[in-house]
Amino acid sequence: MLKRVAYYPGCSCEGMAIEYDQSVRALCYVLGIELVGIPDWNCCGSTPSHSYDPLLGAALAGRNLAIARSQGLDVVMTPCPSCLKALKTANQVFRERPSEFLDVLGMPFSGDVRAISVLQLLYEEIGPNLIQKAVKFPFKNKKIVPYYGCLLTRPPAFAQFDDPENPVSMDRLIEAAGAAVPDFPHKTECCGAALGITQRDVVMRLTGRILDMARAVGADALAVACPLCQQNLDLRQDQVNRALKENFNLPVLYITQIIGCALGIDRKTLGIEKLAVKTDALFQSA
Amino acid sequence: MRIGVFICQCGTNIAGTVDTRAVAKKAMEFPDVVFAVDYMYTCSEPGQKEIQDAISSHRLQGVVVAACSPRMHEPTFRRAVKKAGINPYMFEQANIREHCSWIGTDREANTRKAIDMVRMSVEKLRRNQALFSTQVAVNKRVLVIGGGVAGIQAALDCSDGGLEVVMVEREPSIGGKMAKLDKTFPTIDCSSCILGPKMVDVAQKENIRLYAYSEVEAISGYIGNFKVDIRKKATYVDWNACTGCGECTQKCPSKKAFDHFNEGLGATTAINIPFPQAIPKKARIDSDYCRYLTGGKCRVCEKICPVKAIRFDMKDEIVTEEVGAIIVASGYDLFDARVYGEYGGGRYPDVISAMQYERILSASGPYGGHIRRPSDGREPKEIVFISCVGSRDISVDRPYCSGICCMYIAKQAIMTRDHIPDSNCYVSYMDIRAPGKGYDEFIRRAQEEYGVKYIRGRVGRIYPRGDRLVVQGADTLLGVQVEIEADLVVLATGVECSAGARPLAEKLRISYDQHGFYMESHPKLRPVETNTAGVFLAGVCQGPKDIPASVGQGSAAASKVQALFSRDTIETDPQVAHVNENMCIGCGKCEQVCPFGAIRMKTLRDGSRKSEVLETVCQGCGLCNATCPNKAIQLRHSTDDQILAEINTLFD
Amino acid sequence: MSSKSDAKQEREIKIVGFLCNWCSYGGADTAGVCRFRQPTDLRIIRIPCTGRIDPLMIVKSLIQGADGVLVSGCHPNDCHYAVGNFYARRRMEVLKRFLPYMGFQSDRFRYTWVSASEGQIWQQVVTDFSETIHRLGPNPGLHQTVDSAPAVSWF
Amino acid sequence: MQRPHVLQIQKTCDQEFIKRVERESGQQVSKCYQCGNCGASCGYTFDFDFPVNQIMRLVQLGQKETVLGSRSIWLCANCQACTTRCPCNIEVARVMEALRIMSVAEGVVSKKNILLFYDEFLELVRRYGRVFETGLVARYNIKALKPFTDADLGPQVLMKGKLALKPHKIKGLKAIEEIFKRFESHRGK
Ligand SMILES: Cc1cc2nc3c(=O)[nH]c(=O)nc-3n(C[C@H](O)[C@H](O)[C@H](O)COP(=O)(O)OP(=O)(O)OC[C@H]3O[C@@H](n4cnc5c(N)ncnc54)[C@H](O)[C@@H]3O)c2cc1C
Ligand SMILES: Cc1cc2nc3c(=O)[nH]c(=O)nc-3n(C[C@H](O)[C@H](O)[C@H](O)COP(=O)(O)OP(=O)(O)OC[C@H]3O[C@@H](n4cnc5c(N)ncnc54)[C@H](O)[C@@H]3O)c2cc1C
Ligand code: SF4
Ligand code: SF4
Ligand code: SF4
Ligand code: SF4
Ligand code: SF4
Ligand code: SF4
Ligand code: SF4
Ligand code: SF4
Repeated sequence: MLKRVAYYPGCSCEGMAIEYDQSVRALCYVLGIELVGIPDWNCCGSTPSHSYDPLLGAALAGRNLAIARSQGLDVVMTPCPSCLKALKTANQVFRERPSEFLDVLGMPFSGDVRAISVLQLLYEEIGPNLIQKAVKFPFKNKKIVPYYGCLLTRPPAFAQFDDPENPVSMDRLIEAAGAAVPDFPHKTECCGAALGITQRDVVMRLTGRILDMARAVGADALAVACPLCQQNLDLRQDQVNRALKENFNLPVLYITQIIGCALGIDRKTLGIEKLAVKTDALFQSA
Repeated sequence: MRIGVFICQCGTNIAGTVDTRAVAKKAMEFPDVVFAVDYMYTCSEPGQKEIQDAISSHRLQGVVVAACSPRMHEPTFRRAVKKAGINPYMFEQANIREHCSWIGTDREANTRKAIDMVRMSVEKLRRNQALFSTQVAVNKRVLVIGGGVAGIQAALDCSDGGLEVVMVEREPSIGGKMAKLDKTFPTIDCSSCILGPKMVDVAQKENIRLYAYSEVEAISGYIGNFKVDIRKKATYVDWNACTGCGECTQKCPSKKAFDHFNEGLGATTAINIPFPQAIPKKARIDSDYCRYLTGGKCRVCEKICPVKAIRFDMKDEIVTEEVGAIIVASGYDLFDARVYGEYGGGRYPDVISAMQYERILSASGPYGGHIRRPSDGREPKEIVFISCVGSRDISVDRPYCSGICCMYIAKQAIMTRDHIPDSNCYVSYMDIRAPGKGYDEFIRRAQEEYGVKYIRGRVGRIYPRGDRLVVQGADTLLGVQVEIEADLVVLATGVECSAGARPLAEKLRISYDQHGFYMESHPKLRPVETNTAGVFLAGVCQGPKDIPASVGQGSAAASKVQALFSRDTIETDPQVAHVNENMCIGCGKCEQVCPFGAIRMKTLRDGSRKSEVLETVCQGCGLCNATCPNKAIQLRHSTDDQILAEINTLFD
Repeated sequence: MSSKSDAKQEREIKIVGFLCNWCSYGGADTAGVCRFRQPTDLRIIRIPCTGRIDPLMIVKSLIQGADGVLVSGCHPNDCHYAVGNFYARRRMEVLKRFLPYMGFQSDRFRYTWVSASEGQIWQQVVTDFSETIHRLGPNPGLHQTVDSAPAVSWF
Repeated sequence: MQRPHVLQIQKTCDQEFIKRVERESGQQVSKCYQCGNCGASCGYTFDFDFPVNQIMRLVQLGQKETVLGSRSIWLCANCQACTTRCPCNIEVARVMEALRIMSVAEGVVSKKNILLFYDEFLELVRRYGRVFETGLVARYNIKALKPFTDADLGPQVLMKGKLALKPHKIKGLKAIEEIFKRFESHRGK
């Protein structure tokens, strides 16, 4: 089991997803995993840098990996799937076009720092069994559906994690936290991702579909593992309601918040109150 | 030796990129060559005549033809020179087409290469010896492996021709896939009505010996004289006694056994007869489910059976049969759609395979021929068929077309509309492949007469909404996404090689392609032969095909066997190993390596040990030749001398 | 590759191929029938089985001046003679280790398995091997004479 | 994009374009047999002017202008559904990405606002080393002349302390600037 990893929060964890960052840190602390900050980390470039040659994004992300390496760490954990993709792409571009990559990066790079998501850390390194044993306040009689989003498991050859069509890692973790997990067909349907600002109508439609299905399968809440998904489903839920003339009222929590609550971590520490849709009903025992 | 060289132009196939005239001219300079010429189509009748005329006018003692692959026409030319009075093994063929003219367009380089190849053949020919075949008796019995429709047809044709047939079927009953089908395209014949009588014939013909629930364990020997070990798997019922009355199956308390015949829809009893028309109609105990065999308690069937046929202590048994030819008709399996996670990966009960649907349609099936969905027994109104599932899909390593599913989907859609007139049937397809007689008309009927809606585009995914399934696909003709809410989704799962096809091939020493389908000797001209003499192919084990083609191949294989057996003896291939006793030091290494046991060590009167080749057993692999430390054992027609001469001449 | 200018400048490259009749010879036929372009340096000798090959034939080819030797047979377990290619593999593995000792670059010798249906793979094998040999250039001949090489038992 | 009434293939098929797409995406577009699965799986098909399978088709036919000028390539969210399900193992999303890059290079971007958003994003990265959402949204809104996009969200996120009003400047800004510079000079080559 991993005890010590480099931690790359990513830009959104400093802003919109600050509660994700809080809950990741709190959870890892309780689970005994040391998160080593990457000193002076920079933005990984995310999707926008890929409107140009992927080299730019790869080099931006690569700098963080190189710093982690210089700290003597060989695993970087990040909560954000977009960042994860960027970090992995850096390694990939390094393998495919080493000289160009090193040219642009301009610092030593070994390509042997593995990037994993926080979900991967929880599922593969700690495991649902251990978590279940540690649970103090299970979500009894609650239905929580896992929403993975598009990037965590796709494309399978790149992601190397879980199943691309029917992932189960979050399902198992939610079950460990004591909640019921209904079969949720839209686990990996895209929510609109970064198009939220530029193409809001598209996001309304896609997010609406996901919320609609969650309601149909009787969800009390959704679990997510991505700041963008969270933003689209939670923060924009009101916009969706207005755009689609709906009245969704589904709390959307980070998986780290859900497990954190079940383990008895203080809700404030986990940043629960920062969520847009009220979560009170979820915490009332039925 | 007086050698004649014939360079084939093969129309422009060779002459297009090789200067055949120049090759012929150059050939005249090679040692012993007294005549050389190029010719338009050497294998044609006038071409062969040209060779024969040259043999007599130039008193040739050996012939080289530079043309296509010897795998194509060596037998043709050997026959031709034989007719003109030359020993057929005084012939060599240089492959200047497949290995030369067809692989590059550089005329000069090709011509140089062709000259080299002719030179090599001439040098080899100069060291050839006349070889003579011997005759061996043929055992006129034939083994048929697999009792699907292809194997049944082959067995009946052989039996009609008066041959003794041994049939080995892995399952408890013959019939294969066709026995499970409801109706068959391109007419809508009832499958069991046309197959049933043939199955009964197999059981009743006196010259067919059926080993059901048996498998081939080992095969040795060679064309005309194979020896086959057959494993009769334990059924726990004495089939000589069992009358198939079925009493035991009524009373057996273990009622959750997997129902193979119904593709897992519904269950059967631990002791069961697979289906009413089974041949042989005998009971078998499924040891995985029998309470006595797994838990030590029950023995109800033993008490019930009126003829006391139950034998709990039965063990597998090996029997040996001797045959002169083998027909392999081991059929196919169906792709396991669970790898398609986007179609539910086996998690949705109302997403079923076409073979399961075939059972649902069948009157002898799990629902008595009423169309119902497995989840809740409701009659489906909206049915979607998805084609090419596990076919034409590189991502699941099945790049080939299964050839039958377009047709059976149309059949099943027609049957559905027939059973439930107010239903809607949709077919998601990429292309429709219906090249047989009456086939395209059949597809048209599905669309025009039965109103089946064909949608051009692959389905992206299936997910449940309420008690229905949402099929999310594309209509690429319109360029839009489509969604259909379905009650039942039928996946046309593709054809793949039968489980166990590869090990069986290895026992038979025949080859298979990368997907496990058996290789025919020539894709056009020898479609039922294999490269192992005396072993023939029929049905889907050779590649996807439908019933008419399987039956056609079954008959073709049978007629090949009849032709083989029309003679009492067959000629052996004289290209076998031969020992020079003066050089043999009796080390026995050749005996150790020979894979066929064709070498025996003998002791001469002076007490020295020598090796001896059993010429009828030797297959001509040359392992012994390569092994012998003294080069005392030589493979005829491929001696060390000959191979070295081919090498040497390249670098003179 | 074997363009005219090439051929004029240096002596033509020649590669000797030993192909078993059942699989690789058929594979080469398939490649031809499908018109898969290949370099022309290869001269194929048809043998019944790779097990027929005495490693000394390969050495002999190299001594005589072959620039490369390619052996190809049926895939393991797919041998028409059941086990011939297993013997061949063992022998050729040993040979590969001894070639440098005899003064030959071991890259000049390669063995592969290609079945009769694998025309495309045959094309790749031939192209790749020919390229390797062209890179190595013409066989400079023996550095040491074979007499100084030890007697080798091939088992 | 307007659909051509008659596609004069010889006149409009740009072979060089096909080769470039293949080189830059690392995918062989002739492998696509137009099954439609990518279009069926893509969540954005309804908003595309050409479903992604038609984009593949247009590339196969070398229809450079139509493809590079399409909305589809910019509305693609890089969600990888197409790549995951393509039966021909084509990484379709990489083709889309290559097309986006080419459309920027050729200056024919159809959805200028999306590129603008991306450019603003990168500008922030360059200036501060990290991105802060307030700045990003504000800059984008001003330049896109859509001053009120997501203004409704402002108060609640502000109240919850989710919005940094000031950017966080990293120390290694010089290193970042150099990466950008080296990248630009590399691209210039
Ligand atoms: C859903 C569906 C519907 C179809 N509908 C039609 C139709 O309407 N019309 C039509 O023409 N075709 C149809 N087909 C195709 C048809 O099933 C095949 O063409 C036909 O069954 C092939 O017969 P076969 O004898 O070659 O193989 P099989 O039927 O597979 O028979 C092979 C037999 O060999 C046995 N066997 C396998 N391995 C061994 C072994 N090692 N030792 C001993 N025995 C062995 C098997 O148990 C089996 O009994 C359909 C196929 C499917 C899947
Ligand atoms: C353009 C074209 C390309 C093709 N390419 C391929 C290919 O690449 N691969 C492939 O597998 N197939 C190919 N085919 C198909 C192939 O030609 C046929 O499958 C094959 O030739 C059929 O052979 P046959 O003996 O049945 O008929 P035919 O070749 O037609 O032979 C019938 C013979 O019977 C004679 N005959 C007719 N009536 C009488 C009579 N009353 N009395 C006496 N003799 C009679 C005819 O003169 C003729 O010689 C191609 C066909 C075409 C048209
Ligand atoms: S002998 Fe072979 S090469 Fe010559 S015409 Fe006949 S098929 Fe063609
Ligand atoms: S085993 Fe006995 S009871 Fe069962 S079918 Fe046979 S004869 Fe009848
Ligand atoms: S002994 Fe086994 S097969 Fe016989 S009745 Fe009992 S469970 Fe059935
Ligand atoms: S027969 Fe039709 S459904 Fe079957 S694999 Fe071929 S094209 Fe697909
Ligand atoms: S050639 Fe030699 S090893 Fe091969 S079968 Fe004949 S005797 Fe046996
Ligand atoms: S290997 Fe050669 S020498 Fe030894 S027994 Fe066989 S033939 Fe005689
Ligand atoms: S990657 Fe782009 S084109 Fe592909 S499915 Fe996702 S949004 Fe559609
Ligand atoms: S899924 Fe693949 S093969 Fe099918 S249309 Fe899209 S790119 Fe082409």
